[in-house]
Amino acid sequence: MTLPLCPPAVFICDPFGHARQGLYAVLGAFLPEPIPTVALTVLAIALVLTTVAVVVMSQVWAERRIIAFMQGRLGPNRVGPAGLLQSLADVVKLLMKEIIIPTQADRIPFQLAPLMVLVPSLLIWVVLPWGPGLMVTDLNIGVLFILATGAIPTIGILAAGWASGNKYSLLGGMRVAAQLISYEIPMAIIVLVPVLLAGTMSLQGIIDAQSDIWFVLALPVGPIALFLFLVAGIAEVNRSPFDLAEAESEIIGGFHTEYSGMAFALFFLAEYANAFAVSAIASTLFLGGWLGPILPPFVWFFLKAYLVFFVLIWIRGTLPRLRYDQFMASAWKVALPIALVTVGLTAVQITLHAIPGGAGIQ
Amino acid sequence: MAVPDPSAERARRVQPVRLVERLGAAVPEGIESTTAVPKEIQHNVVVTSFEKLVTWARRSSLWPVSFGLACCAIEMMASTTGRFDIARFGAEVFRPSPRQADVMIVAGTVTTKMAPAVRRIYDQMPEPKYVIAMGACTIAGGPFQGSYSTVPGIDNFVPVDVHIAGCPPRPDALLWGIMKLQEKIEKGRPA
Amino acid sequence: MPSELPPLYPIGLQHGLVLGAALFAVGMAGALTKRNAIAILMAIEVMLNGVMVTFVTFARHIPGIDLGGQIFAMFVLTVAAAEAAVGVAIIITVYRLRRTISVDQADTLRG
Amino acid sequence: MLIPEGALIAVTFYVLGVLAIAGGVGLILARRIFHSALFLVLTLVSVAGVFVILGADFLAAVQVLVYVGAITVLLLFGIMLTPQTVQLPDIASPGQAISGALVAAALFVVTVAVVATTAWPRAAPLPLADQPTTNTIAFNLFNTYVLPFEIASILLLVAMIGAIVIAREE
Repeated sequence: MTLPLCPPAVFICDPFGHARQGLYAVLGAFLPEPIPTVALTVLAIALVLTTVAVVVMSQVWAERRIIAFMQGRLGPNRVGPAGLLQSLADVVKLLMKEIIIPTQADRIPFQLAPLMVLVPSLLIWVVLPWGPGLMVTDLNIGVLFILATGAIPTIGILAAGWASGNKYSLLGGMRVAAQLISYEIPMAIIVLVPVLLAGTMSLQGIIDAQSDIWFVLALPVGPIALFLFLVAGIAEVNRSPFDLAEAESEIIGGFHTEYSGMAFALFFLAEYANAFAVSAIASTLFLGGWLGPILPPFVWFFLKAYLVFFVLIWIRGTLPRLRYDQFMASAWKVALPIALVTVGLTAVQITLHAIPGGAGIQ
Repeated sequence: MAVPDPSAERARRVQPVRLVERLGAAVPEGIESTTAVPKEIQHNVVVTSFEKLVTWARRSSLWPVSFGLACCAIEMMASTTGRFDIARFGAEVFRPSPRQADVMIVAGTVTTKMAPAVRRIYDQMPEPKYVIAMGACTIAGGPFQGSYSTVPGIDNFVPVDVHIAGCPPRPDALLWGIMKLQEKIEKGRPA
Repeated sequence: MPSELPPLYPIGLQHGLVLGAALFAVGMAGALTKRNAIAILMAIEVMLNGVMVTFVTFARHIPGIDLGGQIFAMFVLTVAAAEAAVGVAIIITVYRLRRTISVDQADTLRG
Repeated sequence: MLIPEGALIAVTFYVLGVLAIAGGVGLILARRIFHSALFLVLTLVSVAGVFVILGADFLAAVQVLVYVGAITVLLLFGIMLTPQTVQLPDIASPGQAISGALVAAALFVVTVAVVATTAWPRAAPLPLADQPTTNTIAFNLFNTYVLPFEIASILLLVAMIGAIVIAREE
């Protein structure tokens, strides 16, 4: 990088950090110690939650507009300028709609399931680094934390499918569980590539290790790993072309068939929050995260994440849905062996010090 | 109606009577009803603006159920394509499950055999829900009126908000119907 | 007793061990009283969790250099995974043959 | 500090412990097998929280990943593939239930007695600061414990093949 980084001393380069310091100084002046820290943590959580809501609405809008563009249409453009308020209208409408609980439903799991899906997908946001030191918490097992929290929604989805008392929901729930388990394995293996290259599982550490070269350029494993991560990621978040769990023409929406109103909106929110999380994790693990010249780090973070999300939209607008057997076969017979070989190759390259930018093991 | 229509009689027999009674009361559902607000606070600004927000959201986000019965459905599908683009109104989200839909576009001839299914889909939708009757067959039986197997209009078993004439109506007519429905929601239903 | 505990770490060794024992006992009660074979498998998972809590407590309070307790907990996890896989396979086979997974009715070998 | 950190940690530990045991009890008492599975999830997640408090962060993440993400889902698949047309009361006959509960309670009492009476070595616990355990675990797993590790992998392989062979329909 020849261009200079955004100096953190300038306000616009690190507005959150400066705001945090300022608030801490103000609050710390007249309050005893634990209160300012707790208050600032609560504020950070509120900020992240608001960001999730805004990001999800922007994603839905962008997806509808971009898909429309790819299909030679206009997309939503009547509600607000260029249809920007369309997502807001959808959310408010869903909030005010009736929530139906079918008589066949198992009530408590039925009502618990949307939360079991949403909460882990919000938890992932805890470790996403927006900038240097700019995250709710920097876990030293960040990557593993993401994989672990990503495994919990499976239970929620199965609960939703089972508790609805509807055969399509049950089929959708089982499909999604099989799908998530199958693609979690190549995903868990392929994230080992950046972990091996950086020598740490902390997301911040992985970004620091990319200051010389982004891991996607660590030839030859980088591009393969990124591609495989995106494939597994799309499967993990149930997006086209791997949206068999919600295949509308086959099982009318799968596990959320019986959900209406806000309960459905929670699933919807979780799905898009997960899609953005996958984009952000891909950009963090392979595209240098918030690293970038001139612009402030958090701008780079969102820029890259939205860029990856654009690729997801692009794939959705291009590819047809896979058949179920093709889908499972590609997980076990293609993705898993490639992932294993890629990780092995990375390890060999690192021990031979033959990889550009690799940290290496002593 | 001077001449009793046998098919209408049959259609009435398929309807679940209890539910029709509930609808027959024609109570305005949900937030848009101002009658629920006590007189003293009817001019409360917050309530009014919230109500406006909800009304605006409802008219701006009409998700149809994806189901079609006959040839009108082809025109309904065409309304999602580039030339007409129902997505401009935010209504391209055809939900496969009636639980998540707002508006039922009944597109095509409703036979007596199909009528209970249509009614069932309507019952499965959560409030507030709207119905658009698309095409002559749906409105009044169309060319099949008086036939032994056709329902002479879906008003017999579901309350219709907007009728769209035509055989079949062009996709732009469906868009017109959606705009009419939006007007109706804005003015408050039942108008 | 509390005065002997280091100030940074309030939970004593015994607390963790009692929790482990309680989990093991609850799981054992479940395994002895349930009839559904899958419920019995679940109860056994609870027992294994009690064992894991015990191991991790030891790893915390009797620190060797190698965190052996945690590594043993990982082996317990491995065994649990293997046990669940084989157990569910057996249960599904039994169900296919006898249309029930109640352990009271799967008694062909009883004399 | 307004509230001492130690007290917070202790309270969290007790809450998580109670939740874990409550999940186990709920597993036994639930009428539907699916509810039992959800209670099992509660237990497993609470135990993961206990692991975090006991300084085993890596193990906690692995616990959630393997137990919640894989084993429970496997059990749920088992539940869904074996639909019970007749819903039996799931608890065994009263005699067996009472004697089972008594045996478990006796075991618990004996264990607690042993825990209380044993003179445990008083080694100073590690400081609470978050030391990454991952490196230590990885290093020892592939040095001291390499033989158990290999045996565990063979066990997994055998279990996998065995499960496929058993569950396969001819």
